[in-house]
Amino acid sequence: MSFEQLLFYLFAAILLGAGVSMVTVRNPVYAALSLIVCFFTSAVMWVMLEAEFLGIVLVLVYVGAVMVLFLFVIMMLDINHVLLREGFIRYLPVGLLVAVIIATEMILVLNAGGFDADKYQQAVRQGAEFSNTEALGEVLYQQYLYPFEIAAVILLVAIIAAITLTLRRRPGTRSQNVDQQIRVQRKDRVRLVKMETEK
Amino acid sequence: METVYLAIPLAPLFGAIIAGLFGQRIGRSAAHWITTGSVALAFILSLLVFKHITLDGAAVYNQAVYTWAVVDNIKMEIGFLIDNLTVLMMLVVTFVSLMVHIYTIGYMHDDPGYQRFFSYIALFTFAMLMLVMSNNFLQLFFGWEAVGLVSYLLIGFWYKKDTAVYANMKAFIVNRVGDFGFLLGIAVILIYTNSLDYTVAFEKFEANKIGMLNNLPVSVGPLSALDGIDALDLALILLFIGAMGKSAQVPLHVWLPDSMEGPTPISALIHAATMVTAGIFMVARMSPLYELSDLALNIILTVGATTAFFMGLVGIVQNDIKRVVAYSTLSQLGYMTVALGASAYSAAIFHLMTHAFFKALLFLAAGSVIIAMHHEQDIRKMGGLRRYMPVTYWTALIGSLALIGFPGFSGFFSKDLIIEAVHKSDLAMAGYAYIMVLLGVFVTAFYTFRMFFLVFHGDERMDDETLSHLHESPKVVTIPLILLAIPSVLAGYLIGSIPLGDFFNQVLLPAEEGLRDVTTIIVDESKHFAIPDLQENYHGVPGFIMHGLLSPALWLAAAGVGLAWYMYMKNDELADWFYDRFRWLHRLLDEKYYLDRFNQQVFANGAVYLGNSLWTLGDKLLIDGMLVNGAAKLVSLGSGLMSRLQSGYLYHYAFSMVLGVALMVAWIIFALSS
Amino acid sequence: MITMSAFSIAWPEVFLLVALCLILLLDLWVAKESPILTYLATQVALWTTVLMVYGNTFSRDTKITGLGGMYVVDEVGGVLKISILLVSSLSFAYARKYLREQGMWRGEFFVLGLSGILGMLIMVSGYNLLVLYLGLELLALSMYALIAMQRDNARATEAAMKYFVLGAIASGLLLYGMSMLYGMSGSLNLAALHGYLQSQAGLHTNLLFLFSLTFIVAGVAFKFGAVPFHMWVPDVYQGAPTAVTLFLGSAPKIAGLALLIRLLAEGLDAGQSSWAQMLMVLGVLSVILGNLIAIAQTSLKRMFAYSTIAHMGFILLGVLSGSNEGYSSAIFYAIIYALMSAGGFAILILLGNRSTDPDALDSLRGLNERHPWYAFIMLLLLFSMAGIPPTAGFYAKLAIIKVVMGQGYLLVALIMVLMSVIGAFYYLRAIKLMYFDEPLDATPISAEIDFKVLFSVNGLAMVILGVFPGVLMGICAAAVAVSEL
Amino acid sequence: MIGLSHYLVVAALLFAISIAGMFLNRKNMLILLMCIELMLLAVNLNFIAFSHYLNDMGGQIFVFFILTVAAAEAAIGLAILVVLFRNRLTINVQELDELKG
Amino acid sequence: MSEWPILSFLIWLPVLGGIGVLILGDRAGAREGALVFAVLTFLSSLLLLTYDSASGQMAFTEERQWIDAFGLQINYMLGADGISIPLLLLNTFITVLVVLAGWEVVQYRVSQYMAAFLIMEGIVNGVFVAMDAMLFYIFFEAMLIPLFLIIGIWGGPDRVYATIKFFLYTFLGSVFLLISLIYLYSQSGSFTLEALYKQDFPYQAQLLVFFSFLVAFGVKIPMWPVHTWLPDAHVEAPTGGSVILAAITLKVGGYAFLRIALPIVDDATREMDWLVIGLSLFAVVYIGFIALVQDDMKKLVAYSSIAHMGFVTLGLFLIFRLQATSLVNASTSAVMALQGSMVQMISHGFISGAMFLCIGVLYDRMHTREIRRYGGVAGRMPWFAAFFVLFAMANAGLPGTSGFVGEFLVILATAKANIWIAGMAALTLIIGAAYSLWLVKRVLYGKVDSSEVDQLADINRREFLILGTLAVAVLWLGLWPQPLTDMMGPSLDRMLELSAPLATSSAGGQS
Repeated sequence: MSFEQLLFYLFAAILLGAGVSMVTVRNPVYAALSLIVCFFTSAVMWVMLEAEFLGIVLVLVYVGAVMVLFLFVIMMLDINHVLLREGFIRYLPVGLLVAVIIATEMILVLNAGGFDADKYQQAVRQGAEFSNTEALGEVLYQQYLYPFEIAAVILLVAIIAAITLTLRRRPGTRSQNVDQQIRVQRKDRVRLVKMETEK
Repeated sequence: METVYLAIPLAPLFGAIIAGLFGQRIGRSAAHWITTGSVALAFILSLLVFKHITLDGAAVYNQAVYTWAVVDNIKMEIGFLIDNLTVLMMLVVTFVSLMVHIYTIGYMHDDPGYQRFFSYIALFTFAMLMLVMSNNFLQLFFGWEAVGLVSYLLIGFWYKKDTAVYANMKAFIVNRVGDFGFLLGIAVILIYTNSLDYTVAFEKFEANKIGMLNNLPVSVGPLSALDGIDALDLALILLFIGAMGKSAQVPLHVWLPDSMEGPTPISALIHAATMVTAGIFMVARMSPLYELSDLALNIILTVGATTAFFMGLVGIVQNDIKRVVAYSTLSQLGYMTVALGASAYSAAIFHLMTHAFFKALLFLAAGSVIIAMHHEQDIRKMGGLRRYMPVTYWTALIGSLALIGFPGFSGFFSKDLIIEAVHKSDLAMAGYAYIMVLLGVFVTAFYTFRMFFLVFHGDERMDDETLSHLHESPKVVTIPLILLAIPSVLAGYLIGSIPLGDFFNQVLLPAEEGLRDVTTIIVDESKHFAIPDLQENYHGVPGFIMHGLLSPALWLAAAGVGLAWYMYMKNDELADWFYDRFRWLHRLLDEKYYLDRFNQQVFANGAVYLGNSLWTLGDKLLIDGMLVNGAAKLVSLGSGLMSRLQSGYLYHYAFSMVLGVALMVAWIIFALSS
Repeated sequence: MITMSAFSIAWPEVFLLVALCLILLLDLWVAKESPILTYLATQVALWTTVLMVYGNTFSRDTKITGLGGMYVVDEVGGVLKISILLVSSLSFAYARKYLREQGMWRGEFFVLGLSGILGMLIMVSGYNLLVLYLGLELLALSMYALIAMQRDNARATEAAMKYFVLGAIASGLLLYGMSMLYGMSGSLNLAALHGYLQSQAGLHTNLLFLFSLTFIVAGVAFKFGAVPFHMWVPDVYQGAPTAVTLFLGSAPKIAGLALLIRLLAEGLDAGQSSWAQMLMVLGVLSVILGNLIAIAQTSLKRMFAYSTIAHMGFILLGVLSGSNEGYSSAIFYAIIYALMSAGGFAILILLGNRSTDPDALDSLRGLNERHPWYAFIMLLLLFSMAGIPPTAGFYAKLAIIKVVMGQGYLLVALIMVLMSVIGAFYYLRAIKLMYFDEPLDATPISAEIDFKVLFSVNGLAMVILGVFPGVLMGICAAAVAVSEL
Repeated sequence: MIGLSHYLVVAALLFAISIAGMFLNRKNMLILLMCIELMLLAVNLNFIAFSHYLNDMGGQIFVFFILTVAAAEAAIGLAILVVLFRNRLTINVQELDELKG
Repeated sequence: MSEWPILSFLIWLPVLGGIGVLILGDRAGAREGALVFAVLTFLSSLLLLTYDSASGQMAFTEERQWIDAFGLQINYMLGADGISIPLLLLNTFITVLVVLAGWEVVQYRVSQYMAAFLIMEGIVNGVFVAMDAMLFYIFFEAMLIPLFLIIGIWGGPDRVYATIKFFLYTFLGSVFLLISLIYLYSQSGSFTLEALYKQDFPYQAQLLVFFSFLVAFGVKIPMWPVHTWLPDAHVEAPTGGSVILAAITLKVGGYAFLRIALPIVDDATREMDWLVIGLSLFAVVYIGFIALVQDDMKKLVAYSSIAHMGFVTLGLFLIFRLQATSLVNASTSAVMALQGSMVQMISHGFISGAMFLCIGVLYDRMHTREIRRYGGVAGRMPWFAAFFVLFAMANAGLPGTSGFVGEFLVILATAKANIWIAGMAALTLIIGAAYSLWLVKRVLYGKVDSSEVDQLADINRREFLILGTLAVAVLWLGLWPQPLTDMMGPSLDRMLELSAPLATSSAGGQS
C-alpha cells in the first residue's frame, strides 16, 4: 500500500466518520465542528487531487466564514438541545435503510465500470512549477467570464436578501411611519370581537 | 262533386272550431245554431251524395285530397273513397248526429259547458266522417284516433266527476291497446304492399294470396318464428284487434260500460250509433282481405259470439238504465261481429244501420227519462212512467221491440239475417256462434223488457218530490225521439235492397287479368255461401217475416219477454228466488266476470308497481346511487387519503424526493440488469 | 479569450442588471417620497428589456452562441424570454395592490423580483451546465427572499424555509447529475455534450448516462413541481404572500420549461428515448395526483397549487415526445398556463383589502352578486384551466393530447382526459361558489383602473386566444422550427 | 493506486450520509442546513475528482462557483432561519407543520 | 353558394347579441334587446329556406383555414343541408319563445339570463353547421358553459347537484369523443367530415371509436343507462332552461349520431347496431314505466323525453338491418326510418318545449311541480287546459299532431326489419298514453280541493301567444309534414348512401 493510498483511506475514513457524527451528535455545536472536520479532510483530498487553490478556498471561505456564521447563529438562537435527539432512535432504522439503499445504488452504478475507460487512467501529474491557482485564474477570467459575472449578481442578491430579511429597526426607537398614518382606516384600529359569555 | 265531398266533413269541423274557440263570445244559442246547422248541412249534402252515387249510380269516387307526406317513395295521402258503403255510413252518421244535436239543445240546456259540448260533438262528426270516407289506412288511423280523442273528451266532459275522468282515461288507454294492434296491422300491410292505399292493398293481396310469408321480408328477424302463420292472417288479426278496441269486443269491451259516465247524448251518438261501429265498418271495408283468411274470420266469429251472449247476460243484473242499454249495445255489436265472421258483411252493415237508429232512440229515450227523474238513473227507483211521459213511452217501446227483433221492426230483419247467416256458415266456430246468438236473443229480450217494465209499468217507486215534477220532456227532446222511431221501424224494409241486393257490389277498381274485380264487399261464394244463399231464396219482406216466424229466434225472444213480464210484473218472488238460488251467478255477472278488477289489479297497479321498482332500484339505486354518486364518493375519498401524504413535515418532503430518485435509479438498474 | 465587448450579445440581460442596480439606488434615495417610482421604473425596465430581446433575437435568423458558447440566442429563447418578461410585468402590476394593502411595499420586492427575472433570462439562454445552474440559483435565491419578505408572517417564513431546504436538495441532486455528465463527457458545454452523446452508441443502455439523467430529471422536475418532487408546491403557494405566489406561479414555470428544453432537448436529446420514459412516469403521476388532491382543498391558493402540479404534468407529457410539435405545444401550454394562473391568483388580490388577505375558497362566494364582471372574468379563467372550449386552455390540452397520442400512448391520453374531467369538478366548484351562492360579506371590491383593465384583458385573452389560437400557436411552432432544437 | 472511482465512492457515501441526516434529524433546522452543505461537498468532490482525472479545469471552475453559491445560499438560509425563529421562537422541524394537507 | 356568410351570421349574431345584452346590464332594455336579437336571428335563419332540397348537398358552405400548427389542421368549415336546416330553424324558433317565456318570470339578473340563452343559441347553431369534426367538438363542448350557468343560477333548490352532475356527465362523455376524433385525425390527416367519410378505418379501431361516440352522444340524447342526469337537470332548471335542454340539446345527440357516428364508423356501427337498438327499446319501455310513476311534473316530462328520443336512436340504427332486407319491392324503408327519427326530433322539440312551458305556467302561479298539489285546474284555466291537453295528446303521439308522425314512420320502418322490434316500439302507444293522460287527469281534472288552485288565473296574452305558436307548429307538422320530409329526403338519402349503401350492407345486416 503506497503512502498515497494510506493517506486517502485515512482521510476518507475521517471524512465519513465526521460526516456520520455530524448527523448523529446531539449538540449542534459539535455537529458544526464535525462539519468543519469534514471540510478540512476534504480540503486535503482536493489537494491530493491537485486542486490546491480550491482546497485553500474551502478552508478559508468555508471554515473561516460560513461555518463561523453557522456557529454564530447557533449561539444566537440558543436552543434547548436536550430535546434535539428525541425519537432519534425511532427513525434511525428507516434513515439507515434509505442511506444504505442510496449508497449501494450509487456504488453499484459507479463501480459498474463506466469509469474504467482509459481516458480516466492517465491523470498527468503536474510538476512543481505548475500553479493551479494561475491555471484556474486564466480559465476563469478568459473563458468563464460570464458565469463569473452571474456569480457576482448572485452575491449581490444574497446581500440584498439577507439584509431585507434580517434588518429591522430597534424596537426601542420611536419613529413614525407617515404614509401608514395617512392610510390608516377605522377597521385597522377597531376590531369588534364576539365572545362567549363566561359560564 | 269533390267540393261536396270536401264540404261534408269540413262543415262540422268549421262549426266545431267556431263553437270551440269563440263559444264564450258568441253565446249559447249561436253556438248550437252554428254546430247544428253545420251538421244539418252535412246531412243534406250526404243525401245529395246518396242520390249521386246510389240512385244515379255514378262511378265510385276514389281520389286524394292532398299529399300528407312522401317518404321513401311511398305516397301518404289524405283522400276519399266514396261508394255505397261510405254513403250509407255518411247518412247514418250525419242523421244520428243531427238528431243528437237537436236533442242536446234540450238535454244540456243548463250545463255550463254548453258551447264546449257542441263543439265536441261537431268535432266528433267531422272525425267520424273522415274515418268512413277515407280511402287509405293512414287517414283511417287518423279518424280512428280522432274519434277516440273526442270520445275521451266527451266521457270526461264533466271533468269534476272523478268517475268520469277515470272512465275517459280507461276508455282511451283500452282503445290504445286496440290501436297497438291496428298500427302493427297497418305496418304489416305496408310491408307487403308498399302502399297505404286500400285498393292497392286489395289488389296486391289478391294477386298473391296465400303463404306470402316465404317470399317476403318479414322472414328477416324473428317473425320467421311465426312461420306457418300466413302474414296476411297476421295483418288481419292485428287489424281486428284494433276493431275489438273500438267496437268493444271481449276482452277489450271494459271501457264501454264505464263510458256511460258521459252525458247521455254522446252515449247515444258515440257509444251506440257511430263510433263503436267503426270497427265493424273497418272489417266490412276490408272484406276483400278478410275473405282471404279463414283463420281471421274464425277468430272474429268467436269473439263476436262470445261478446253477443255473455255481455247480454251481464245486462240482466244492471240497475242503471244507461248501463242496461250499454250492455245491450255490447251484445248487439257482438252480433255485428258475428256477422262479419260469417262473411255476412252486408248483414253486419245492415244491422249496424238499424241498430244505430233504434239504439240511439233507446238512449235518447233513457235520457229523456233521466231528465224527468232529475238525473236519477236507477231503474228500481222508477216505474209507471207510462202515464207521465207518453211520447217517451211509445218511442221507447218501439226501440225495445226493434232491439229484441220483433217481427216487422227493423231489428228483426237485420238480426234474423245474421242468425241465418251464422246458421248457414260452415266455419269451424260457426256452431258455437250459432248457439250463442240464439241464446243471445232470449237474453236480449229478457233484460230489455225487464228494464222496460221496471221503468214504465208497475207502481211508482220514486220519491214524491220527483213524482210531483214528473212531466214529458220538451219538444227538442221528443222530436228527435219521434224522428228516430220512424227509421227504427222502417229501416228493416230495405233488407231486399241493401244486404240482399247488389247494393255493395259496386266495382272499386276494374279487374285485371287473373284478378277478380274488387267490389265494395266481396264474398267468396265458393267458401262462404251464406249471403248468396240467402239472396237466392229471398222472396220479399213478407216471405222473410214468414220465415222468421218459424225460426227459433222469435220464440226465444217471446220467451224472454214473457219471463220478464212474469218476473217483474206478476210475482217478484221469482226474482228473489232466482237471486238466492244463483247467488254466485249473480255475483259473477254483477262483477262483470271480474274482468275490471283483474285489469285494475294486474295492469294498472302492476304497471305502477313495475314503474316504481324500476325507478327506485334501477335509476335511483343502481345507476345514480352506485355508478354516478358512487364514483364521485370514491374520488373524493381517494383525494382525502392522498392529501394526507402532504404531512407538512419537511423531512417527509425531502424523503419523498429522495425516495423518488432512489426508485428511479433502482428502476434503471433493474431495467438494464434484466 | 472573452473580452467585455463579447457581452454585447447578451445586452438584454446586461441592461436588466444595470436597471436593477439603478432601481436599487433609486429606491434608496428617491422612493421614500414617492414609492410608486420604484414600481414604474421596474415596469419601464421590463418593457425596455422586452424590446431589446425582440431586437436581439428576431433580428438574427439563425441560432448563434456567444461568450465562449455559454450564451445562446435563438427564437425559442426569444419567445420564452418575452413571455417571461410580459408575464412578470403583469404579476408586478397585480402585486402593487397587494403590496400596498398588506404593508409589504418595499423597493426590495421589485429588486429581488428583477433579479429573479434576470435569473430566468440567464437560464433561457444558458448553453452551459454551469450557466444554467447559476441562473437557476439566482432565480431560486431571489424567490426564497421574496417569500420570506413578510417577516412577521409565520406562514410565509415557514414556506420560505421549506422551499429553501427542498430547493437546496434539488439543486444538490441536479449538481450531482451534472457532475456525472461532466465526468462522462469531460465538458460542461451543451453543444459539446450533445456532440459527445451523439457519438456514443447504445446510450439507452449506458448505466452511467441513465444514472446522471435520473438526477438531472429529478432536479428539473423539482422546479416544475412534478410528483414526487411536488411537495413544496402547495405549502409554498399557500404560505407565500399572494403577490409572491402569483409571481412564483407564473413566469418561473416558463423558465423551468426553458431549462428542460435546454438540458434535455438540446443537451441530451440523444437520450430522448430514455428521458421520455422518466418524464412520462412523472407526468402521469402529476396529472393524477394533482387533480385528485385538489378536490379536497378548501384554500384557493392550495387548490391552484395542486392544479398547477396537474398542469405541469401535462407540460412534461408534451415535452416527452421529443418532437418539434411536442416542444412547441409544451411552450404554448406553458405560456397559456402562466397567464391563467396569474389571473387566478389576481382574483385573491382583488378580493383582499387592508384588513383581509383572502385565501379560502369561500372568499369567492357570491362574487357574481358583488361584482358580475370580475366573476365573469374569473369564470373564463377557470373554464380555461378546466380546458373547456372555446377557451385557450382547451387548445393547450388538445395540442398536448394530440402529441401524446401521436406517440401511440393511448392509455396516457385516456388518463389525461379522465383526469381533466375530475379536474373540471373543482373548477366547477369554484364557479359554483361565485355564481350559485350568496356572498359572505358584501364589502365593495375596489381596485385601481390599471388593475381592472389588466385583469379584464387577462381573462378575455383566454377567449380571444380561444377563438384565434392560431396566432400564438403559429409563433411557438415557428420559433421551435427555426431554432432547430 | 487510487482510482477515480475511489473518490466517487467516497463522494457517494458522503451524499448518502447527508440524505440520511436530513431524514433522521427532525428537531433542528440547523443540522438540516449543514446536511445541505455536506451534500454540496460531496458533489464538489465529484467534480474535482473528475477534473483531475480528465485533466480539465472545468470541473474546478464549477466547484469554485458552487462554493460561491453555497456561501450565498448559506447566508440566505440562515437569514430565513433567524426570521423563522423570531416568528416561532423555535427551529424545531417537527413544529414546522402549519402548512399541510 | 351565397356570397353573404349566412351561417357564420347565424352563429355570431346571437353570440354578439348576448355579449351586448350582458354589457347592457340589468337596466331596462335587456329583455327587449334580447328579443330583438332572437327575432333577428330567427328571421335571418328563414333565409335558409332558399336551400334547394332536391340536391341534398351541403349549401351555404364557408371554409377558412383556422388553425394550422403543431400538425393540427382545423378549418372553420360550415355548411347546411336538409338535415341541419330544420334543426337550425327549430333552434332559432324555440329561442325566441324562450326569451318571451322569461319575460316577466325572470327578475333576477335578467341580462345574464337572456345573454346566456342567446349565446347558447349561437353555439348550438354552430354545432348544427360545423363541417369540421374539431369545430363541431368545440361547439359541442362550449354548449355546456351557458347551460351550466342557466341551471345553476336560475335553478331550483337542488340545482348545484343537478348542474354539476349534468356538466361532468356530459363532459365525461365528450372527452372520449375528443380522443377518438384525434385518432381519426391521425389516421386520415384531416378533421373535415367529408374526408372522414371517405376514409376507411380498420375495424378494431372503428369499434373503439364507435363506443366512444356512443358514450359521448348517448349521454347527450340521452340513452339508457346514461340518462340519469336529465331528470335532475330538468327538475332544477328554470323553465327556459328545461325548454332549451329538451327541445335543443337532446337533438344535438341525435344529430351527431346521424352526421358523425353512422357515416364515419359505419362498419362498427353495423356490427353494433343490435346494442343501440336494444338500448333504445329498453329506453322506450323501461323509461316509459318510470315516467308513469313520477310525482313531479317536470320529471315526468323529462322521462318521457328520454323515451321519445329512444325512437330517434331506434330509427337511426335500424337502417343497416333495413338495408339488408331482401325485398319483393324496391324500397327498404331505411330512409323512412331516418325520416322518422328526424321528424321525431323536430316534433319532440316542439312538444317537449311546449310541455315544459305549460309546466312553467303552472309553476309561476303555484311555485310547485308536485302533481298532487294540483287537480281541477281545467275549471280555473280553461284555455290553459285546452293547450295542455293538446300537447299531452301530442306527447302520446295522437295522429294529427307532430308527435304521431315520427313514431308512425319509425314503427312502420321497424316492422319491415323485424316485427317484434316494431311491437316493442309500438308499446309506446299504450305507455305513452298512460303517463300523458294520467298526468292530465291528475292535474287538470277532478274536483278543486286546494285554495291555491282555486285562485289560479288563466294564461295571459304573452303565454297564450307562446303556447299558441307552439300549438300551431305541432298541428301543422302533424297534419302536413310533407314540406319537412321533402326538405330532408335527399340529404337523408345521401347520409344513407354514406352509412349503409345497399351494395355492401347485405354483408352484416343481421348479427
